[in-house]
Formats: sequence, C-alpha cells, structure tokens
Amino acid sequence: TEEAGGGGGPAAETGACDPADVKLVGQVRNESNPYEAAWLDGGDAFAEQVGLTQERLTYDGDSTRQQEQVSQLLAGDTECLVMNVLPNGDSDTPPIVEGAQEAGAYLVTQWNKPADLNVTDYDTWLSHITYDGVESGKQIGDALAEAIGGSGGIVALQGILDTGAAKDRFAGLEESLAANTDVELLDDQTANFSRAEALEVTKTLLSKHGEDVKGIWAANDDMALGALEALQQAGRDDVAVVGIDAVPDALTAIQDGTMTATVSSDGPWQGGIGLAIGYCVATGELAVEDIADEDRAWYAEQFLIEQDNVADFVSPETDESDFACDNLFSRSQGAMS
Amino acid sequence: MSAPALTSPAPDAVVPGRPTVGQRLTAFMPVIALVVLLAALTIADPGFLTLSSLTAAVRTSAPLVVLAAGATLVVLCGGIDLSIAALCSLATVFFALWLPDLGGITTVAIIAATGAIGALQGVAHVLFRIPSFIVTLGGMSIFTAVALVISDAGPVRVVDRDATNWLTLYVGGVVPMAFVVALVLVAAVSLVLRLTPLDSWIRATGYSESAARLAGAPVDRVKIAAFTVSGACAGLAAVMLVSRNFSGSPTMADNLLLPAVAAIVVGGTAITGGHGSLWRSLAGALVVTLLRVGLPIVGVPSAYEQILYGAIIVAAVALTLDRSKVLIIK
Amino acid sequence: MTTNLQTQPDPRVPAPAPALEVRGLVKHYPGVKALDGVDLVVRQHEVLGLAGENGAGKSTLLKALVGLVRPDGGEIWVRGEKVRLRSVVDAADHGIGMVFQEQSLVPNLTAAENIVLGSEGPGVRRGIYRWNTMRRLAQEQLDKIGSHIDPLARTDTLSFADRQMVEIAKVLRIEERTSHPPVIILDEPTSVLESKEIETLFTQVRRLREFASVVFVSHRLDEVLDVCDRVAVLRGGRSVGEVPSADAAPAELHRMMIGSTGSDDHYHGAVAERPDEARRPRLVVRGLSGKSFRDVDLDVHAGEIVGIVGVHGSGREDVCRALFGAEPTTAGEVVLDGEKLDLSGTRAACAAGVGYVPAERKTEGMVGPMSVADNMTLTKQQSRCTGPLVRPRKQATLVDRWIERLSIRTPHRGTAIQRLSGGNQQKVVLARWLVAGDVRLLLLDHPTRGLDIGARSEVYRLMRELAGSGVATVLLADSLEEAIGMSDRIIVMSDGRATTEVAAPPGGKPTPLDLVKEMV
Amino acid sequence: MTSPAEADAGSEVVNAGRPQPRRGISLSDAGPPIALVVIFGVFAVLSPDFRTLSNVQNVLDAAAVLAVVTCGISFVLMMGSIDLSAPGIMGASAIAVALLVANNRNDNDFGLFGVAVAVLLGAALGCLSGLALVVLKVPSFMTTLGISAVGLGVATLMFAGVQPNVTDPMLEGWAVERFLGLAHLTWIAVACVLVGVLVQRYSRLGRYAFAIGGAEEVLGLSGVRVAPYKVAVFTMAGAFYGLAGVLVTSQLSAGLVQAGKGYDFSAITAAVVGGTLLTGGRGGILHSAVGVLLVTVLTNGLVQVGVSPYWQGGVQGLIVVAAVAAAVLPQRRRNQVTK
Ligand SMILES: Nc1ncnc2c1ncn2[C@@H]1O[C@H](COP(=O)(O)OP(=O)(O)OP(=O)(O)O)[C@@H](O)[C@H]1O
Ligand SMILES: Nc1ncnc2c1ncn2[C@@H]1O[C@H](COP(=O)(O)OP(=O)(O)OP(=O)(O)O)[C@@H](O)[C@H]1O
Ligand SMILES: [Mg+2]
Ligand SMILES: [Mg+2]
Repeated sequence: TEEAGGGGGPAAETGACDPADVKLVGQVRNESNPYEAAWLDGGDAFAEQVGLTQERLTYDGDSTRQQEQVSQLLAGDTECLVMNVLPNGDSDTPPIVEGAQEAGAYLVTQWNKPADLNVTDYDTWLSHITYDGVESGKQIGDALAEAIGGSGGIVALQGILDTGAAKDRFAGLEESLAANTDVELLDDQTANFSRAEALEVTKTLLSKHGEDVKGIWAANDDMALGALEALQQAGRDDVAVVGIDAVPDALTAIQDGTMTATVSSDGPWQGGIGLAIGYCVATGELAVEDIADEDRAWYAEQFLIEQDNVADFVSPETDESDFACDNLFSRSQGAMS
Repeated sequence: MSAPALTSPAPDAVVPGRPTVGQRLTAFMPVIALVVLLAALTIADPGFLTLSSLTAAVRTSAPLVVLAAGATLVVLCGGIDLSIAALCSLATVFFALWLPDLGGITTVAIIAATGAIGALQGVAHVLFRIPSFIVTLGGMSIFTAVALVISDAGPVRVVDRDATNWLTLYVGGVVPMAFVVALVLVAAVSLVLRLTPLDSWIRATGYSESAARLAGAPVDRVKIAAFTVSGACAGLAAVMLVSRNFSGSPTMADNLLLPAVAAIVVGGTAITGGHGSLWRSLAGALVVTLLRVGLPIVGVPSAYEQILYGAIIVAAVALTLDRSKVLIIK
Repeated sequence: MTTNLQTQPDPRVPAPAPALEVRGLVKHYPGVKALDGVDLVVRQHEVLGLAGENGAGKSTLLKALVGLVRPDGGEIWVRGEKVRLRSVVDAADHGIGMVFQEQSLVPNLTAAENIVLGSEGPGVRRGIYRWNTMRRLAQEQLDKIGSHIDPLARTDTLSFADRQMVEIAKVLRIEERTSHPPVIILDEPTSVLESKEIETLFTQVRRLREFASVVFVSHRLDEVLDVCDRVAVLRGGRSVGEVPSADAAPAELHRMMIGSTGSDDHYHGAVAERPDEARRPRLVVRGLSGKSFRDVDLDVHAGEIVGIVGVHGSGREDVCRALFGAEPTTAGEVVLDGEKLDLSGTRAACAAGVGYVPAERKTEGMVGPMSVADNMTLTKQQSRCTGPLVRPRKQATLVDRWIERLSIRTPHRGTAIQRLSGGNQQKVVLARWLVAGDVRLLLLDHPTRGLDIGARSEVYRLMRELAGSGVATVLLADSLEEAIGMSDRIIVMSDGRATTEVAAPPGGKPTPLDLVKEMV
Repeated sequence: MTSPAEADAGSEVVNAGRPQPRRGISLSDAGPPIALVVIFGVFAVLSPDFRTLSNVQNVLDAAAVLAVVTCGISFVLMMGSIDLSAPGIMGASAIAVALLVANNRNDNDFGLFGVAVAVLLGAALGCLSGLALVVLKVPSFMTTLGISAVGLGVATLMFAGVQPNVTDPMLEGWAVERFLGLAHLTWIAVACVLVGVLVQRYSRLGRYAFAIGGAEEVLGLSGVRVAPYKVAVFTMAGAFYGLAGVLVTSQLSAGLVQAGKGYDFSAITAAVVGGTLLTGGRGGILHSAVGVLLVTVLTNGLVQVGVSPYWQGGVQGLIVVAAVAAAVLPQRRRNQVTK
C-alpha cells in the first residue's frame, strides 16, 4: 500500500510556467445569483487581460460535489493549475487545501476557512481573502441603530446557521447591540441567506411583534430584499432594513431610500484577484516566500454603503492595475485576526 | 391427477427457466451505461480518461456507493429511506466529537450507533405503520436539528487523523482504499443475501408484502434489518467523508440524498420494490458520480450541465430498467 | 378437426354465420405452447361451455378473443367476417366482452364508474362527468341483472359477490356498443360465488341467450352441463372435441379433458387409516372473539378434517385468519397440542406448525414475480437450508419432487409463478406447507378455488394423506358438497358464531339441504 | 341453534365494523383535519401572537404558493407516481415571467400574456416528464428529477447573471393588494384548490388519475388507454408549478432561479400529511389543502412560540411523524401493507 501521487508531489513553490500554459479555474456555488455570477465574470475579465480563459466551475452549494470536482481537477494536469475557490463552508477548506498542496496546484481561497488552519503552513495555498464579517455585522448594526433613532426593537435574519459568515456577522450585530443599549433584539430567525425564506420569516415576525419592529438586520442583501418585500406586502414603510454584500438590487433600494445600508463586497474583484495571485506565482513573477505573512490571510477592504455614498458603488469597476503582480495586496485591511 | 398430458415444449423453444441472452444483457445494462458514459466523456475531453482521473473518480464515489448500497435494501423491501444523508451528516459530527475520547474504536462505535438509529426508524415504521417516506423524512429533519445543536452549528475539526488515515491509502498504488471498502461492503452484503433466505424474504416483502406475511416470512424483522443496514452504511459513509474532509459538519452529506436515490434508480432497481440488487446500485453510483464531476470537468457550461444531467439520468434509467420484472411503471 | 366442429347444416334453413369462430389459433410462451391450433365455434344464441384442465389454455384462448393476447397464428372470424383484434376496445366494437378470471374492477371508483369504464358514452361529455347520467346508465345495467346495489357505492366496500355482479353488469355494456348480438365471455365466474349467487348468475346467463352468445368456463362440470347448451373441451392447447350437454355426463367430459377415465365422486375417496393419536384433540379453541366473530369454540382432533360452512359474512374466514395470527382477536384461548398458541402474528403461527392457504391467491397467496421454487420454499426456509445457508441443490431436488408429485405444470422450477395457470399456482401455494413435513394444523380457505377436477382430486387425496399422518385440518370449502365430502365434522357458522355442529362420518354424511337449513 | 334474539344481537356486533358503502368523506379521513385543529389549538393557547386575526391572515397568505404546488402534485400522487420536478419548473417559469412582464432587463411588457406563457412553459416541462414516463417507461421519480434539472438549467440560461426585477404593477399588486383581508395571491391559490377539486370530482382526467392509482392494469382491461391521461396529469401538474413560480415572482418582485427550492418535498409532505397515499388511489385536493394548512401552521407556530431556529426543523419533523402516526394508527390492521 502506498500513496498515489496526484501530480507528482509538490511542484516547485515558485513556478516557472510559460504564461500560455497556465490553467485558470474559478469555482463558486452557482451562476444563478448575481454576486457569484459577477465573481466568475471578474475572473473571465482577468483571464482575458492575460490572454487566457478561465474554467468556470459551479457546485450548486453542494459540499460533497465541490470536493468531488476539486479532486477530479487535481487528478488531471496540475503543473500550472491556478484555482480561485469559494469553499462552500469552513469545513470544506482543509481537504481542498491539502489536495492542492499534494498535487502542487496554486490555490487562493476566499470567505470560508477554519480559524485554526494556517495558510503559512502550506506552500501552494497562496492566500486566503475574506471580509471581516464581525466588522460588517457591526457596521450595519450601528447604521440600523442610527436609522431607528438609537432606540427600539429590531429583528435579525440569520444566514445558513453552520457557516462562519453567518456566525461572524451575527457576532458583529451582538457587538453593536452591546454598544447601542436602547436597541432591543426582539427575535432572531434563520432564513438561510434566501430571499424567499426571508419573505416568509419576516411576515411571521411582523405579525408576531407588530409595531414593535422598527428595524430589520439581515445577514445578507438577498434576505434584506426579501424582508423589504414582506414590509411592502404588510404595508409597512416605517421599518429600516440593512444587509451585507452590496448586490445591485440592494444598491438600487438604498438609492430609492427603501433600504438603509449595506456593506460592499466586490465580486468581480474577488473573481479576479484570486486568479491574479496564482498567476503571478505560477509564472514566477512573484515568489511565495516573498508574500508577507500578513498577506497570506487577510481582510479585504470593505465599505459601509448608505444613501450618501451609494452612487460610488453602483457600477463597481475593477481596475487592471488591481491585478498587477506588484499591486495585488493593495486592498488589504490587515491580516486576519 | 391422472396422466397429465403435458404440452411438450416446442423443440426450438429456448431452454426454459434459464436466462436468455437478452435477459443476461439486461443484467449488465448498468455496466453498459457506465461504459457508454465514460466513452462519451472521453470523446468530449480526451484528457479525462487517465488513470489518475479514474482513480479520483472511484475514490470520490465511495461514500455515495456506500449510502446507495444501504438504502437499496430498504428500496428492495418496497420502502424508501430519505434520512441517509442527514444521518450521515450527523454521524460525521459524532465522529469528530467522539474521536478524542474513543480513539481507534470510534469507527465501530459510529457504525453501531447509526445502525441503531436506523433500526429505530425501522421499528417506528413497522410498529406504527407510518409510511417509510414520512418516518425517514421526519428522521431527516430531526437528525439535522440534533447535528446543528451538538456541533454548535459549525464544523468540528478532526485533528487526530490516524483513525481515518487508512481510508486514504491506495491498494496496489492505484485503487483507493475507500472504494475497496465500498466494494467489499457491496460484495459482503450481496453474498449474505444470496447465501441465506434473506434474499427471498426481502424480495417477497418488496413484491407483495401481504403475501410474504401470510407465508410466514418475518416481514417486520426484515424491514427493520434493512433500515438498520441502511443506517450503518450511513455511518460508514460518514467515516469516509471525515477521512476526506478532516472534519465533521452538520450538513456535510445532506446533498448526497438525491444522488444516492438516483444511483439506486439508475442502477435499474425498481423504486416500487422487489427487483434490483446492490451491484446495480454500485454501477448507478458510478454513473451518477461521473455525471456530477465529469460534466463540468470536461468543460460543459453550468446551465447546459444541468440540462445534460437531467437528460442523461433519464436515458440511463431507460437503458437499465428491466421492464420484464417491473410490470407497472409508476 | 375444424370440419367436425362445424354446425350441422339444417337442410331447410340456411345456417346463420356463427357468432364467433376460431381456426387454428396458436400462441407460444417461453417454454409453453399455450394454444396449439385451437378450433372453436360459438353459435348465435347459445351458451357454450369450455372445459379443460388447469393450463389447458382456456384463459389464453379467451384473452385472444378480446384482443389481450396477440396470437402467433390462426384466424378469428366474427359473424362470418375475418377480424384482427388488437385491443379490448377492438373486441368490444365487434361485440365481444369478457369477465376475467381474476376480478378486474378499480377498487377506489364507484360501481357506476366501473360499469361504464371505457365506454362512458353520454356519461361523460367533453371530458366532464355527468354523474346523474352515469348513475342512470349504471342503474340500467344493474337492473338488467336484478342487482340492488347502490351504483354510487365505492367498489371496495361491496362484497365479493356484489363485485362479481358489477363485473357482469359492466360486460353487458357491450350491448350498447354494437347493433349485433354480443358475445359475452365468462372465465370461471362462479369459483368465488355462493350457491344462491350462482343461481342468480345462471338465470342471467339463460336470459342472455335470448339476445347474445355466451362462452362459459368453469371447473365444476355439473355446473357447466347445467347451464350450457354445448361444451367444447380443450387439452394441451388443442380442441379435443365437443358434446351437447343434454346427453353428457361429467365423467365423459372429464375423460375428454384428461384423455383417460377418471372418477366423478372425487369427494368420497377412501378414508385413510387414522393413526392412534387420532382421538386426541389437537386444536382446542375456546371463546375466540374478534371483529367479525364471537365466542367461537372449536375442537379439531389430530387427523381430522373439520369443515366450516356459512354464508358470506358469517365470519368463518376471519376465524381462520385469527388462528393464523393474521387477524386480531379480542378474547379467547387457543391451545395446540396442549400448548397455548401465540396469536400475535403469522410468524409465531408458522413456527408452531400452523399452515394457512388464503383464498385470495393473487394478492395474498403468492409472490407473482418470484419463481415457483422460491414461492414453494418461502415459508419453510429450513427445507432448503443447511444451517443458515441456502443450498440451491437441495432446493432444486425438493422442489422438483413436489412439482412432479402434484403434477404442477410449469416449464421450469425457475419460472415466475405468475406465468402459471391459476390452478397450478394454487398447487404451488399448497405445496409450500408440505415441503417441510412439519405442519400440525392446516387452515385451508377455499384450497380448490379454480382447480380442475384432476387437480382437485389430487388436493383431496393430499388432504386425506395429511390427515392420515395426523395433521388437523380446518377446511372452508368451495361448495357445500365439497365440505360434506371432505369433512369428518362440519361446523355451521352464522353471524359470527358457531351455531351448530354436524357429524359427517363416512357413510353418515348429511345432505346439503340439512346444512342450508342450519346456515340461515 | 340460535334464538332470533341472539342472532340479532350477534349481527349487530358483527355489522358494526363492516365498512358501509360510501360516497363522500368517511371517518377514516378525519384524522388530518382533527390534527390541524389540535395543533392550531395548542399554538393558540401557547402564543397570544399566534391567535391574532392578522396572523391567521398571514398563515393563509403564507400557504398560498405551497397550496398551488400541492394541487399539482396531488394528482400525480393520486396516480401512484411521484413528482420532484417542482423546483426546476418553478425556477424556469419564475425567470420566464420576470423577463416577459415589465422588468429591468428588457423592454417586454406582456402582462397577463407573459404569465400565461410562463404557465405554459411549466405545462410543457411537465408534459416532457409525462412523456418520458410513458414513452421511455422510466419511473416518474427519475423523469421528474431529470426534468427538474433541465428546468434549472433553462432558468440559469435565461437568468444570465443579472437579476430580473419585476416592475409590472399587476404582478406586484397580486402580492400586495388585499381583498377581504387576504392577498390576491391567496385568492388565486383558493381558486386553484377549487379548480383542483372540480377537476378531481367532475372530470374524466381527475377520475382516471384516481383510478390509475387504484388499479392501473384494470383500466387497460377495460379498454382505457392510460398513457394520454398520465401525460395530461403531469402536464397539468407542470402548469400548477408554473403558476406557483409566477406567484413566487410576484411575491419577491424578482425572478429567482431558486424560486422553487424545497417545494418538492414540502408539497409531498403536505399531501401525505393530508392523507394522500404515496401508493396512489387515495386522498385528493381537499386532503392536500388540509395538509398544506397543517404544515404552514406548524412553521408559523414554531416561530411564534419562539422555538430556537436550530430546533425548528427537528420539532416540525417530529410533529409531522406524530400527526401521521395518529391519523394512521386507528386504521391499523393486521397484515396491512405499509410502504
Ligand atoms: N403470460 C404468460 N407467460 C407465460 N406463460 C403463460 C402466460 N399465460 C399463460 N401461460 C401458460 O399458458 C398455458 C395456458 O394457460 P391458461 O391460463 O390459458 O390456462 P387455463 O386453461 O385458463 O387454466 P386454469 O383453469 O388454471 O385457469 C399454461 O401452461 C400457462 O403456464
Ligand atoms: N362484521 C364485519 N366487519 C368487517 N368486515 C367483515 C365483517 N364480516 C365480514 N367481514 C369481511 O367480509 C369478508 C367476507 O366475510 P367472511 O370471511 O366472514 O365470509 P365467509 O363466510 O368466509 O365467506 P366465503 O364463503 O366467501 O368464504 C371478509 O374479508 C371479512 O373480513
Ligand atoms: Mg384460466
Ligand atoms: Mg370467505
């Protein structure tokens, strides 16, 4: 019994691939939501920039299927493989990382990673990028508190319960609540990041708490939009709603004044930056050793978007210079804590 | 009866009772479907047919094979087990939580525990006469809730990898151990069925429960046993998943439910019970795995991938189902 | 053979074309020639009987006549015209309709819907049901045969006999479809009916003759001779001749069916030697009560055959099921050989040496898609096992022995039982309890339902042989004659109670009339 | 010998349990409605918020989409088949309708015609699964699973990365405007249930669907060709899912590929809880409607009484099993077949 070599053991950490041989892969949950579709489009844009194409993979929010795709991918030619992956959940990251390490494929992950898994322990896992969920949860919590005048009842719509993003964001809300003592959390329910579920849950919560509800905190924009529909159907226009992600519809809602705030996460940039980091290392323009430890796992810059600054974010632009090998980490807000 | 004038069979008639060439062929249909699919994928992307790629595919398929094999028994009895995936997820959490205390025997403990849980569902089914669909649907949501609560709604890391390391090895350098285990399971269960009266009891139960009962077949016990094995298989699949993911998570296997049932049906086992086998489910699971991983890897765009997936599984069942055994297709 | 079956031309009147004529019909199944060149003529306005052993090909022939079986060769002529029947609808358009051997009604529809099913006519307009019309149509059919059931009753709430009436009412809808006199085929319609209901049916059949032709199949030869004008006999898929019923005796028919002489008084076979233990009560039932029976007391001695008779709904069937653990009981005690019998389930009963042959063979007696061999050894697994392991060889030898012993007509032991003729299926079900030779109490619910005379005598012989070896038997017979002939003692049940006991020793048999008096 | 008096007493007892011929709803069908009343009562006692009029309206509104889906699935279940195609068909029709009525993606403004096209798309997809069932002889479990994937693929193609938002006032109005306290959507669902009941009781299609579940082979012996009816039932079910997709779009003012996520299993659960058998031949639209209310009341009530979101799914599963067990137990027989 012996180990089957996937790609012949770890390749040279700093690649010397011909730029034309690099194989770019972007993997997200599905193409049927605007954020992730935009992510893949960003990847395509970067690939075009370097004269390549990106292989678009989707796994339909199915953890096992993601693993299956990754291991199939790693069973092929991994010499100059660059993967920009959105792991379905925290627990999905370790096997992807180990697989890539073993096969010698360059990997950038985003959003989900167990806290005790260190990027610096690996050679080909180049970087992990995420937004500070606690921070965003707190930011919109504060914005919500302000919108309802500092006091009153709010309800919270949580995301898929077993994801780190949902937990961090809710922890951020709790921090915010600790600071705004007059804001009372009336109820918290999960709507699984889904617009349709948020609609039903919000309706139920509205009929349960009635006029006491002054604000709705949603762990993402999709749920916030669902909550907005519920409010409209209940004929309530006195309730403030906040979300996270800055999807186009949410920005429109903020412009219209029906929604209070959201936090930007820049899908097209995320789709490009992961591939860019991998590409630079694969082609030898950047050595892994040269990436600073604080750039191996970092928080990307995010902005609280409210009515006064929403115009700046309506058409997110990725700048080619964002992906230049010497400018890859310009959006870093510091290492992950 | 005096002097029965038995019609002598026509000389050119086929030897009665033995399977004809056509019948033999239908038994191999699942394998044929598998080969055809593999050929098609290879044509789409010649790079797909490599040893390492096939190795990865069978390694990937192992948990699905195990889940489908267990649930096949329930389907053969005429029921359905919708709880396998949720139970498997729960088991991954149990595994991760128990491993520090139980060490090496965790695997055995998990399989025993999930077997017991499966048995419990079986007992609820036969005792209260609740349709298996409902019992296991309820089981599914209960297991998910329990898994969420005990895991604190998050993945539980497995630091000590020695307990599951053996599953990640390769036999002879190419065949993944997990797949070997799955094969051994299918072979062992099939052998036990074949060598004991269990096989006829299960089929009798699936084809005609009331006739089986009036013939004194231990229908209730057979059903409970099927649910037990199905549960235990969910536990084994959980161990395989943990060995692959290095953690347990309350929703880890949830998405394997429909693929597992699809694998059973694609193999040609009748969803109404009675006709089918574990081998068919093995082939079915491989077909489903190839579809799940193969289509995107050979470069089919996501939207078309779903359309193709839908069309191909229907076509595969059209090929594999032995319609002489299943008279009414519901 | 065709020529001598033709109608003798009457010199004065030009012979009308026969209603239906079959020439050289052939049908193969894997391993069997079900029909091997059958010829048959059905004249107008006659009731033609069709006789033959189990598996002679009667049902296959009749199914070919209604388009359900596509023959491999031969011709079918309807009123002098050669036809091809592709489906039931085709046949109905030619005025041919059939009541099938196994009941074929949709249980969850109303009787009215079943009666008009497939030919709703004005009952459905543009896909919309017109319930009142439908009810009226059904009522007309039911009135024809003098049945008083509610047309809007759900079929599964009707009694077996009423359902049979619904089937007949349904087949009579043929009249509405053609202007010609219809041909109505009845495949063993009486095997599940009580004598009173049979009488009603025969009245209808005789009435039908006024405007239709009838083909009638039954294994009760006296019945066939009673109601038919002429009887045609099939053997091994061929026509072997016909007799006018006026001057034929059952024995003669029987001889034609099997090709040699057989005895007619098959009920009264020689009583086997009874072992010494015979006077020891084997089964003692005291105060058994359940949903449809109360306070039933019953003693059956080893080696004794006890018949239970009663009208429909008398509860005798449920008593049997209760003794087998297949029907819950509310009170009472059952002792078998001095030990209390566990009535909690069928498995316990099997283990205690109780055997049960249910009346509904198709759904309860056999597992259709499984092989003859597996069906035969389903209960007594130990008979084919060594320890926990199945020994295919052992099973094969055993099964082949019983196939031969009971003359079960099957191509192979591996053939699916559903491919066998009804009678042969019944033999397999019976054999199931005999393979291990450890049965102490046998509960037989209509064990000869649908069996031909030969098979019946064989079953009777078997029952006696089993009794001779000490098995206690409870028999719910197909007919009173059978009960009287076979039983040593007869219990009469009515309304859920065992009301009377009549001794029926050889030589001291009661008459059917004696029993009927007790039954009502 | 029995005295007449004894015989009478006996027959009384004996006749007590004999099923009477019946036309309408029998006592054995009373389990689910009783369970509904009991569960409703329990929640009403436990939570003052639950028993408010506005919450009852809310429950009815929330039941609307599920009710429409269940209408479709009930006919399929009545035939003894199963249908998992709701998510795909709803996704396809949701995107289709969002792109056909006034929206932010294109200049279409077909209004009701757009709705009709979306429903027809649903019917067409349903028809496909029916055809695959009768032509290829593939079990409905697989054909509908396949069609669901096809529907999702079609939806993803039409979605093309940009969320279509509905600006059509009529479609938006369905979810917002009220009549007698209930949203127009809810009245549409009520109309669907009524249509379903009429089809089930008074159309050949409905009665034959019922009969196919009872004894398919007998229909063949009676000269009825079942295949067209099977296809028609799946087509009708597809149309109901299509309409449900439209309703979801109206509620969310946006076309979502995931519009139908989870509706397959919830609808089957609702139908089964309402007393429809998966083996076919029993139950019906009214049964399913009760089941839908039961499931919706449960979902709503558990939130109202404040059960932790972690436990909600589990508690709901437990209650569903218990409700079915309670409904089934009184009818339990020896030698009963449960699949
Ligand atoms: N579908 C089938 N497949 C294979 N063999 C069949 C099939 N139907 C009938 N047979 C065979 O054809 C022969 C004739 O059967 P058939 O049912 O016509 O007999 P029958 O005269 O009606 O007997 P019974 O009196 O028992 O009803 C039997 O040997 C039977 O096994
Ligand atoms: N009181 C009753 N309540 C419910 N079901 C009954 C009742 N009485 C009879 N039945 C049912 O009616 C059917 C026929 O009744 P039963 O078995 O008592 O008649 P039987 O005398 O055996 O008739 P057969 O001559 O047909 O064998 C059985 O299935 C039985 O379960
Ligand atoms: Mg016959
Ligand atoms: Mg009876």
